[in-house]
Amino acid sequence: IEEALSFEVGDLSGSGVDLQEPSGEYDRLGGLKRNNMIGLPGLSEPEAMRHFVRLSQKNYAIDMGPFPLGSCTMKHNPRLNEKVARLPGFADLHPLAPESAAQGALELIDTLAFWLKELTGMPAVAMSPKAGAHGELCGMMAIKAALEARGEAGKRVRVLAPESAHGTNPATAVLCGFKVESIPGDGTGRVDLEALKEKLGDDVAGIMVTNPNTCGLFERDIRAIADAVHEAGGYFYCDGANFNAIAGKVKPGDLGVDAMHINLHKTFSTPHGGGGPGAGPTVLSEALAPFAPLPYVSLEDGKYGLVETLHHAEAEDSGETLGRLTAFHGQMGMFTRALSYMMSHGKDGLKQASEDAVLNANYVLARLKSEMTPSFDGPCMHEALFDDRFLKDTGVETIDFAKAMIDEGYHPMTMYFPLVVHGAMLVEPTESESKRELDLFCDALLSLAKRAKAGETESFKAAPVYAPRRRLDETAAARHPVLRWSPPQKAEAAE
Amino acid sequence: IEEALSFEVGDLSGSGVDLQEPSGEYDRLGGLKRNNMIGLPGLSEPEAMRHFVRLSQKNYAIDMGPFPLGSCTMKHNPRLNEKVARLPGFADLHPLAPESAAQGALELIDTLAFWLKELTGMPAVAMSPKAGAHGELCGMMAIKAALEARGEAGKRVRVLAPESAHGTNPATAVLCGFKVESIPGDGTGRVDLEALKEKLGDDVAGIMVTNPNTCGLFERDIRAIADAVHEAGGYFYCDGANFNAIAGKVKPGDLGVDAMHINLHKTFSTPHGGGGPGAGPTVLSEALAPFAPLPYVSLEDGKYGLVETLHHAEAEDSGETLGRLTAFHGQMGMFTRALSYMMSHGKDGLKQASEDAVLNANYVLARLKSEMTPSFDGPCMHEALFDDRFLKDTGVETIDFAKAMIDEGYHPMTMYFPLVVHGAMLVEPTESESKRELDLFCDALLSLAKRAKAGETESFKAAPVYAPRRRLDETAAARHPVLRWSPPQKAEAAE
Amino acid sequence: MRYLPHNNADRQAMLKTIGAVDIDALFADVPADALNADFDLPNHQGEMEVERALGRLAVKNRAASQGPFFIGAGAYKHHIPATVDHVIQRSEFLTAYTPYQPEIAQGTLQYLFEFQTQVAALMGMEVANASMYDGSTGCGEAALMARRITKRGKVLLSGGLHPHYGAVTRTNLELVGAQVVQSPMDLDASEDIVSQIDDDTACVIVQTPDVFGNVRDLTPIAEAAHAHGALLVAVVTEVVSLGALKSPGEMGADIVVGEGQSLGNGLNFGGPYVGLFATRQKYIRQMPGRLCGETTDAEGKRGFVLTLSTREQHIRRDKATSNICTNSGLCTLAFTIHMTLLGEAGLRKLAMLNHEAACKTADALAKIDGVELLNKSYFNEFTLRLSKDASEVVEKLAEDGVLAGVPGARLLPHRKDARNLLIVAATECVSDEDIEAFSSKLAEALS
Amino acid sequence: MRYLPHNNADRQAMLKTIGAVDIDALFADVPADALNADFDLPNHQGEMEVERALGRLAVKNRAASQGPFFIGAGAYKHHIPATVDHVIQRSEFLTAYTPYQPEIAQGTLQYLFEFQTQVAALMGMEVANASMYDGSTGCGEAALMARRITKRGKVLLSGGLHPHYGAVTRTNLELVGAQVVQSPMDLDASEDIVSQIDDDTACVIVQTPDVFGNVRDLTPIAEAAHAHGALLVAVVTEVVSLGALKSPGEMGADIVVGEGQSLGNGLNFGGPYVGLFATRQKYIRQMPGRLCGETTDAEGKRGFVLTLSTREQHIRRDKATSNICTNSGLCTLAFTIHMTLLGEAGLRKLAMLNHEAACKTADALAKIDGVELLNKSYFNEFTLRLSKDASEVVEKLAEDGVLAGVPGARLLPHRKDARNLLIVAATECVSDEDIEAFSSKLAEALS
Repeated sequence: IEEALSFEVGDLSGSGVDLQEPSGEYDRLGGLKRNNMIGLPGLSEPEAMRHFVRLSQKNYAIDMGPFPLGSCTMKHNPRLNEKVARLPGFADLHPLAPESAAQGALELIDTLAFWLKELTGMPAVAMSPKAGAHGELCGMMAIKAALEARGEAGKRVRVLAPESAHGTNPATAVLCGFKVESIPGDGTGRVDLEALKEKLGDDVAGIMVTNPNTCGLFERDIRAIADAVHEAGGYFYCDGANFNAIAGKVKPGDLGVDAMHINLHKTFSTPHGGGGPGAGPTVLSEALAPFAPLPYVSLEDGKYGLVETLHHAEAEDSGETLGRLTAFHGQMGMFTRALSYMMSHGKDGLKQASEDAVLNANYVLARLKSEMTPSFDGPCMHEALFDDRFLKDTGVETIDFAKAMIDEGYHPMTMYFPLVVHGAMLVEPTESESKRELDLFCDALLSLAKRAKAGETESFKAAPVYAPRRRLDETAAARHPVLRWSPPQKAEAAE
Repeated sequence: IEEALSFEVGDLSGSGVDLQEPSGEYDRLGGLKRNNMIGLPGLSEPEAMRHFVRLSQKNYAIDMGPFPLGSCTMKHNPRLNEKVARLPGFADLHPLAPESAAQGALELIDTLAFWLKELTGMPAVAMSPKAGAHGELCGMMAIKAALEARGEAGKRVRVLAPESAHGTNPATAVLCGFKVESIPGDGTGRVDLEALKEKLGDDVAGIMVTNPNTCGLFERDIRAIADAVHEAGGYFYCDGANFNAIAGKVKPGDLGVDAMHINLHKTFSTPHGGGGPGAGPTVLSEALAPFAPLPYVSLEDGKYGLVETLHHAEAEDSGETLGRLTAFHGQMGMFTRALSYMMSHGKDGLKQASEDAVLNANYVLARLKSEMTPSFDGPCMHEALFDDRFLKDTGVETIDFAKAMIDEGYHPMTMYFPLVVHGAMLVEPTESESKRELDLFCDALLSLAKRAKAGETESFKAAPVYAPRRRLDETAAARHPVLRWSPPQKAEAAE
Repeated sequence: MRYLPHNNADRQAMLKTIGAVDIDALFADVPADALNADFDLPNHQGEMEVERALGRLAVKNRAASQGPFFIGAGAYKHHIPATVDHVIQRSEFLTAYTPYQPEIAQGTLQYLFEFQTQVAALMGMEVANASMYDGSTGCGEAALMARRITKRGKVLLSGGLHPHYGAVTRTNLELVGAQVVQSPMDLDASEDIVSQIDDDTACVIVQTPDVFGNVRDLTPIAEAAHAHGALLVAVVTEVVSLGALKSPGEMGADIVVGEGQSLGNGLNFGGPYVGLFATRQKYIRQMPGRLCGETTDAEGKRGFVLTLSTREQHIRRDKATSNICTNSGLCTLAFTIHMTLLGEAGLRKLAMLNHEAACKTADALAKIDGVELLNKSYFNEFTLRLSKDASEVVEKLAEDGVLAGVPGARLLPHRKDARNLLIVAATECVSDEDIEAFSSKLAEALS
Repeated sequence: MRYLPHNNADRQAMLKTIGAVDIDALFADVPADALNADFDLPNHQGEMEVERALGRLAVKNRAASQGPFFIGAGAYKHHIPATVDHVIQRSEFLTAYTPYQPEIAQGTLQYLFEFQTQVAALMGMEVANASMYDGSTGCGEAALMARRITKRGKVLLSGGLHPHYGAVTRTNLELVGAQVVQSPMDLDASEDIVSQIDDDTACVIVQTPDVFGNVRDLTPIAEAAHAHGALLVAVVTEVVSLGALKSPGEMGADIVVGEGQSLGNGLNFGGPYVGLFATRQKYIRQMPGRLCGETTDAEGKRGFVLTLSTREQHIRRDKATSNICTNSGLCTLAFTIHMTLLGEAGLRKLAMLNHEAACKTADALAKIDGVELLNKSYFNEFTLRLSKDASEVVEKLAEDGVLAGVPGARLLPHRKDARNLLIVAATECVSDEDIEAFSSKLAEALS
């Protein structure tokens, strides 16, 4: 069943909200009262409810089945977290309420900060970044601020990042005014340490490395990498997108990291919600801690406070802050959920979760390797990387294989990333999948691989068939962008 | 995708709830500690969530589209009502909490009672009946108690009910020890007043009439009926299932009713929830009010109280009560929702809702009469009744026509009820449907009717095709009832 | 009005299609003087206004989670996983109707089938129905069913049966002229109900744990009943107890009714709850209420349908086994989800945590001067005899923020010897601090 | 642990399939001394325990709905229909990922398309993106975008711009060496920002209503900017104001950024919120953030996809228009539902109710000795000069249960002349009793 746009259903006089009639007595709007129509219809509540419920039914979601998106950590979202985040004391609290009226919120932020610092083995954390990429920005800004404090900001303009890096890494570095240079791989899916060393120099601000990396592997030489960079006077930014493989198991601080963002919406299960909101608190080493952004929580005589402005920070003797990243104090709604998740797991549960995540990925790797082609040897961390060699000469491409998974009832894995592998398929089951679900999933993929090899190319090209839509024309969408609904032309209206 | 039973997924050692370990120090269980297995597996939270979400996706519901079930009043369920019912002061309140700790709940019951009495024009209401049929029981019990008080219970053993009555009516009368006798119709879908009068006598306890009746018509002679019954010394029980046509528009008390249950889950929109819970408060006339069941709410010096026991009732000089219908005070959770619904509508909104409900049914009647066969002439109330004459000689039966609606994306209407019409189809759109939805619905039905007449019988017999299941074998289910899952036989387990 | 989709232009257009001059033309059959009545009621209000008004009422009540809480007697405060309430609010469950169209109601039907399986397993019975309104109405229906099966007139009620359950059952039975014999209040499960069973007895109704908290061995009662051709109806008002105790089925019960509120359902000031009803396979055609059964569809796939509806009022009318129609659909879902999450491993743990909490509470309270513990056995509830009127003590403690239990006089106002009784329940929600608060306030009140 | 489906037998079986001796064999690449680190953290806890612990923190805060409430300055307390929160909690929305697989994400994509349409219409612009983190980060991105379009270095910040927005923008711009000119605090919208625009100016950033509540006419600023080849970036922190006020697009803005929290989203102590970002069609390839576009599928049916991803980091990497990846998906849904329910008829009413509440509040407060209203125009927020230090007054009133507004020193601590300023907001949630309570407590505090 097709679902019309809300604009095609309602009319401009309708409304699904009952409000009292304004008296009409007041107009202190400075002569700027709106005198045109906005053009937005209102739907009655039953119409609106159906509209959005029907829309929802066109989505796939974790609660429906596996969502094996490598690098995205789509795990179970406990409803306890939703419940506590909606407690009026959190959900209905104004960011500029007096500190005396927000002691519980500040304590919560401080408690979550403690967990994050302890789990990463880092001495400081910036809580305000709004998402992973924002956390990267925070970390790289801190590096820039540290370089400025050393008087080297003008000189150290290069940032190194592996070929396999997330796109956000180079984009972030550029936003900070750095130039990005690629570090080649070593053929086993890891950074080539020697090649890295060659690129180091006194014009290098630092490196950005994901660990476990985007090939699903742990960087064996991580300490040597960190040491080399530090020796060259640079800083080590670690992309924390894959923290789910090691949380509760390994402290990144033990590996020489200077800054790392933490995707609360990945590792700590705050819901992705169709693309956000996320939250990207960023832990910082001793070297970078003084440059943490505003605001931050303070604790004095058992009372929590907020240091919100440079003026205030200077008064507190910490005036080196890189500044403000967002209007208020970060993604409080996500903090509540993440802390609820962490407390529920505890250190034993987080360790077990990381182990199960790695176990599940290796189980998928082991079960699929007979028909599909793993890109690298040996065990993986929490995601298993395959390339398209097993599809060679079948006419089926990675995208076709992925779309065929939809017809089997699954969300496709991450495709064509990382770029270092041809036709990459990155499978991250997470710890939320039971053995039974994994077996069904592997059976389905093995059967697809066999069908591809057996020459059923047509059906792959046609997939998906059992979805609300067949393949969509993305080229046309980009060529002639239609980014909003417009009322039908008068000609049509006059029909 | 098939969804296994939960028992086929989990294992007996699993659990999706983290509880502290019991110390094992205590056993004061009188030697009756359980020493066998129960046989119920536990699912982890992600497994359980998926199980139930996937199951839900096999259901049709109001939030997805029209649910035109005559006699069932499937209308929009506002989420405000769900929200207020979950306020801790209501949802987390014990029925035996001291009255001082439940003043708000008692006030709410009293307020809802006021609304119900005012809307029906009746002087009293029994709040504790748990559903419509329970409310009928309450009303008929009150009649029996009144007859007993008059010393006529042994004599007045007959209850009259129209042929078109809901099945609950005769079942209820029998539960009260009455004999049920049918009143014939007058050919226009209404009670035959003369035939009724003939059946009246001093052995008649009363009548049970639905008004608007199950043919979707208002009993024109309602006052004459009431007068005749009263004159004969009987009482008039009105089945309130169809109150949605007249709430806020007509007071049943003005028509001579002695007792009427009110389906809060129909007229006042508490959700049906797949078959309950309902709530069936029952309004009573002056004549029946003294016999109202326990408990009831009292108000003295601004403090609310509960009269819970006969002992207490006697002390309050109202010892004629028919007794207790349920352990506690009725469906409080439904009361909150219903009052929220009533306050949201107000008297103006309730009137408008009834008018829109009747308007919608008549619109459907008007639009469909070209292809389908209305059973009676003239306008209907809030539901439109068709019979299967338009399917004559097509080979398509009412059930086939209804199942074909599923493939069009609609829930079927009520079928084969009322029994007085051949192959009945009773369509109740309710006031929640917009003109746009009704037009789409009517278009679909007109097209189906045309297809049936065009001889596409096969496709009707095969319907539904676009549903989680094809037609199910109900005969086999009844012949060899399998009412629970059993573990696989050992033979299978040993495979 | 936000819930009504039409605007006036829609209404006019529709009236035109219908051919009616105005809306009241459609109400022509209503006596003119009764049409468009006046109502002493307010007009419509916005969501914010309604929410505020009802919120003001809500805060006049004391929620169980607001402080130390020890009330039970047929309704229990347990922790319900957040998943339960989330799932039951899904549109597809919340806004569905009774699954009369099984092809598009497999979600509801499958959970009903799972519910029936869970209830039967917990009760140690062969089959269970898809729920009753609550435990008390189930109890009444069980007595009627026993009469149908045995074709006998007399029903014995144990002195440990919840008085409200007894009252409901009496109300039901007296209507049809049955004889109800109520045993006197039985504080310590010492009644001799066995000797009252005779060849006119349709059934004997016994609760375990009983209303005073005593754990009852039903085996001898079942044997005696069966020896006389009577049935044993067992009543369980705290379903969590079944994680720790022998099931009624093991002890020979023929019909088991229970209150399922403890699993998945809130206290809700007494409703909606969920009545559990289980029996032997041989009695299924005499059972009241809906039943969900397994079958196959036209393609041979497993599916579920409502079945044996020939017992039900909408088919059988005046010959039906019961007049019940709507049951407790959504509450059964809540029960099923909670039970599915617990599993038997979780339920056993939960039951023992309840038992521990009760034992600790009893030990702490029994030390107080003026308190006597009457139970030899109990699960999560027990009865105290206080040195003062229990109703007054309860009121006093409520002022102090402790909801202390149910005073005997509330359930048994006609028994003077019940005035000093206090029925106390303790669940997994009770903390050591709660027990400490209760003890110290009770000691104060009694001193 | 309740979230982990495996039992130990599963784990052993899986390790066997993998061919690993134990789990740590899979972590062989981790330096041995870093593996299995110690953590000074507690073990796992049950749902009840976690809920209680966080509940104890929650009640240490004062919720906006607990009493008279007048705080604004970039985040506003509005009534949100219950439908909104219900729908956004549906599994299909809540637990979905970014809609990179459009065939099974049409639900998300269609509401993003509806969101973009709503935002563009409200702002009076041609196009909008699928959201930014919040208004302030959107403001920073707008400045960067203006630099890309004009290839100029200087950015002018109005003295009425929310100081936090200014700070965020400065942090962003200074990194890339841009010149930021901040106009001084402008209490009554009398600044002459027009004369500062020159041929080096990339853009001028002006907020309306500004942080002190003044309604600003952007037309002359837009004209001056355009005359110099610069862009006007308009900032709207209270989206409800657009129901009453001329849109920035009508007044000539080139980029409009806004905070969308007021529609559908709670206060949440500052996040998550939803950044609105709208511009002219001609600039779409310079826009940051996700965009959803209409297209057709292989069968010709209308469908929606994420589009123009060649601007984005995951395709364009170091040449991207922004590093943004995750945006505010679920918050945009909440916005879209609330806006869909309101419709423009509802939004206009809501806006005027806000304006009325503010006018009434201002009238009541302005009567008090020691209170001076500074605004000539305002929507639902205005600024007072008090006869005392506003921070102290706010603390005093908080003790009395009135959350009175934002003291000037909190936003502008370096300005001594801001110390007595109080920024007061009033929405539809403010009742006459709230105003009365505020007035009387304020009069008391100032006397």
